[in-house]
Amino acid sequence: MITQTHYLVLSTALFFIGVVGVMTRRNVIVILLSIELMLNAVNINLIAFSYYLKSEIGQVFAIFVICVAAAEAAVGLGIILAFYRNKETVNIDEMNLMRW
Amino acid sequence: MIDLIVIPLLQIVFVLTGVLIAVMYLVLLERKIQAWVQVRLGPMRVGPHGILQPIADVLKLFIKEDITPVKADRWVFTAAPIVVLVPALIAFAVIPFGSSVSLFGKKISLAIADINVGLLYIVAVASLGVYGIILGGWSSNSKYPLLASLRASAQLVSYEVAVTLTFVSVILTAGTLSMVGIVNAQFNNGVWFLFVQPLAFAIYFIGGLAETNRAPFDLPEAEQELVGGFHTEYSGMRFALFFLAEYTNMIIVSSVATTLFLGGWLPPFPNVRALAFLYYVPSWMWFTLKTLLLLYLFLWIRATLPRYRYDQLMRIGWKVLIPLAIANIVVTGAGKVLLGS
Amino acid sequence: MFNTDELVINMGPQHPATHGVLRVVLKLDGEKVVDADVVIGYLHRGIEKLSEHRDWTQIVMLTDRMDYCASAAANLGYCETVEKLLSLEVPRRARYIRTVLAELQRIASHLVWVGSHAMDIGAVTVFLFALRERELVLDLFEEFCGARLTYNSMRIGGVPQDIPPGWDKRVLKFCDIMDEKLAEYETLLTRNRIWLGRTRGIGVISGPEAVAIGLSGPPLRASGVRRDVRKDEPYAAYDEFEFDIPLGSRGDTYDRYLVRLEEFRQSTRIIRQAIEGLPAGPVLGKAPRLIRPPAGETYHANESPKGEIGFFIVSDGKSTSPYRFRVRPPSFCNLQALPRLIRGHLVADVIAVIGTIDIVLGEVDR
Amino acid sequence: MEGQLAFYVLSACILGFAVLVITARSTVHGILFLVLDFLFVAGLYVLLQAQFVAVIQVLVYAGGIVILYLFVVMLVNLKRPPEAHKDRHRRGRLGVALSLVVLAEFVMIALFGYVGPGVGAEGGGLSVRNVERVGWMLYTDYLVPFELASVLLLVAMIGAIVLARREL
Repeated sequence: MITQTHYLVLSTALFFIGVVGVMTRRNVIVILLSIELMLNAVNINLIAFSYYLKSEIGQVFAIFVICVAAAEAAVGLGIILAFYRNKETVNIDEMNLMRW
Repeated sequence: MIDLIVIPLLQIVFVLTGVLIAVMYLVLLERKIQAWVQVRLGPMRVGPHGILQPIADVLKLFIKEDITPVKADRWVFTAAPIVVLVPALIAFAVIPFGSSVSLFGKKISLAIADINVGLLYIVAVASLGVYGIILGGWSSNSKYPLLASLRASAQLVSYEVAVTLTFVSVILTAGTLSMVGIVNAQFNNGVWFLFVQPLAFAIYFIGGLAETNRAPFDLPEAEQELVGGFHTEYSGMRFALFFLAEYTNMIIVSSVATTLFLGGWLPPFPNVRALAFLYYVPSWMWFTLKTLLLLYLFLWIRATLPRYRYDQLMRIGWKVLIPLAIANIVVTGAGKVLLGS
Repeated sequence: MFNTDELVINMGPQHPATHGVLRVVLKLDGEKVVDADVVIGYLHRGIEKLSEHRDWTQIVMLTDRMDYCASAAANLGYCETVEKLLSLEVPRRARYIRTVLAELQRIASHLVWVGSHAMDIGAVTVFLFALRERELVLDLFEEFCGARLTYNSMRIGGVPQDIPPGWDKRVLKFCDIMDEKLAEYETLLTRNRIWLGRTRGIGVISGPEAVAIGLSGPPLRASGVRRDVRKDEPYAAYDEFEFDIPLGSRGDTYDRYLVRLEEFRQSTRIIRQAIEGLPAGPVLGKAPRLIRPPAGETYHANESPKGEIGFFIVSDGKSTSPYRFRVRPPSFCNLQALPRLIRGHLVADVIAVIGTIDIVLGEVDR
Repeated sequence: MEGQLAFYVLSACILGFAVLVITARSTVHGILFLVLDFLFVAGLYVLLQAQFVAVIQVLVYAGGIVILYLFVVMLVNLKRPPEAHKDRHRRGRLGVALSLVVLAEFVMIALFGYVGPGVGAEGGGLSVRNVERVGWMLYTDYLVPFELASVLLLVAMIGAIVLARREL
């Protein structure tokens, strides 16, 4: 029997992996990927709640989360490109200037 | 047990072999039709009028040396052709080839799966095919394939928008996302959606040409410009998989167009009593016939037209097709509201 | 490629659309061509030097190997240059036959051009249609001189033999076929939106600039400069025929296409006049058995399908081979416009531009 | 039974590929693992009777957003690997420690948090007409958030174009 708890544990684990990725990697692109993982963890939660609460509201919110993820990816990658063009690196340790 | 596993399995095997054979012969058909347009004979040597040519081709590709460039990313290089082909094949799962047939006293539906998000499923699966192209170009670690794969992916992603938007207007007209449901809606409507949504059909077909990298949008593999495109570094069976995927995609685009706009397995004028005798032709025959017609259109266009340039292609996609598709949705919606149906 | 440094792409010498072993090093900014370097010499056989060690008559065969799509034009140019050195009178019938051969050659060469140019832009069918008609020209040549590509079709002083019986009829018939088939190309290309989109405004060059850069032939005329050796300095029998020189106005790829297409019509017009007015008489002038022109030098140009092909020959009056032999090959001179024509265009246009200047690498590299 | 098996298989794949995403040496490989991960998440959604979101997950996430990542990685052909740093483990240890703090926080919430009523162990029973239901909600109850989301996307699009433009 799969209960809500199973899904919560799964999403927590996925979220944790995302956090580890953000904390340990220096490549900004990988950090963005980890953020996507975290957003997916949230989505799993929402969909699972929608399933167990027998209501589609959770799915609606999952769609909003996907929207946010799209926006985040677009802007984040735009920043990476702009940064890369100036410094030729995507290492987050070197992103230490507010402006140039 | 039989209904749950054996029959779907048989259906899958049947459809897959059918599709692969169809693809093989589509290649022959293309060569023949091109040849006839160009006042040549085409393949004539293998079998009478070259009908065994596909088998010879496959055999040749199988025994050719499989080369992986030294600087290639080995894993991605191997995965790319598979990633291209698999989405193309699994898209067939929701396409209804006919209404149903009776076999050994069992009624078997000619669609492997009739799921309630059928059309979206096709869009979603088709969007995954881009990966193989990007990865194939990138992993070859060579300039021409990289350029070509960037072009190809940009092209696919942009035309996907237009194509998906035409689906919206069809969905609005049909009121369902299920492929079977859409065909049934055309039956109830009395006319094919081609006549209800001519603009959507035109946009879909042009977009389909672009999405399958066919002329006049065959830039990603324009051999005069890029020496063969993203699969330049591929040889042997891996190259064959790319090739297979392209033709499978052509069949997908044609079958989806048949289902959405040409009434799927329905005969022409499905509701006219006087033409009821058309139902004596099996439903899958009608489907095949219509699909072949569209495929012929593909080949005909290839033999006739020159190639667009990259910027022109993008301009057509973004400045012509997408606005038209959006306008079509608005008009369809308005019509739906005004007619009160 | 996204960042500021430019992508350098090596196009050729093994590339399906460079018409041979042309190598173009392209500097790209994204898809835009910033600069182009043309690297030639992959097909260099030393024809000019080789000629200085051959008999005057043997050189005709070498001229075949320069522009192998238009051998007869080079044959004609060379033979007339030597005749000029010798001050040799060529019989009128021979001059007529030479004109017919030169114009047939122009049609054959333009057919190769229209086919490969269209194929580069993606219209494969035109290529096969064009080759189908070229086959007829090759048949005519084969009948006349026995060869289909490297004709060796002229002799110093005339042509080696008279036309075979019935050949003139067949040439006329071919002209009819050609005029008819030309309409097919026109329906496939001339008003085709994609063709227009790919050729209009691509590789534009103004008249004065074209002159400055040394263009000749159809590319020059497409820029609106009225220069055709056939009219300006008539050779063979061109002064006896009526024909027009098609001119372009914008100097882009589309104009060059139109100019060449019109040249097809003018060529059949000239051929018809020549065949109908073919005079009787000998076909070989009184050339000495051992040709040893008096000391001196001369330059003689004629209008090959690609442009102005000129021969500069120095004779020392003693030996049986030229002292100095130098060719002004139209492909070579036209090719130097390539970087100028493609700068600022996209990669795909490079193909169109290479096609439009109509080069044959055998002639560029010699 | 089948549902249980499917859940465990899918979860294992999701977590496994997630680990591969953050450990992959090559960014492109990481992105590919992410795509696979998303496909399995989509499978999980199907299991939870959310077909529409599952398809959107594949279409938008796998077919759109991740392509964007791939594009950028291909454009950013790195001259030196970004991870090259003197002390390779310095940040790694600190990072794992910080992440463990976050995990601990979650566990605390789970242990001491308020568990609301009404979440039954028995799930399912969602409408078969999933797409219609979700669409209906989006266009009625959640119309304003929906429109805001579209504005957000528009802003993001303009922002991305402005950022990625070569000369401002």
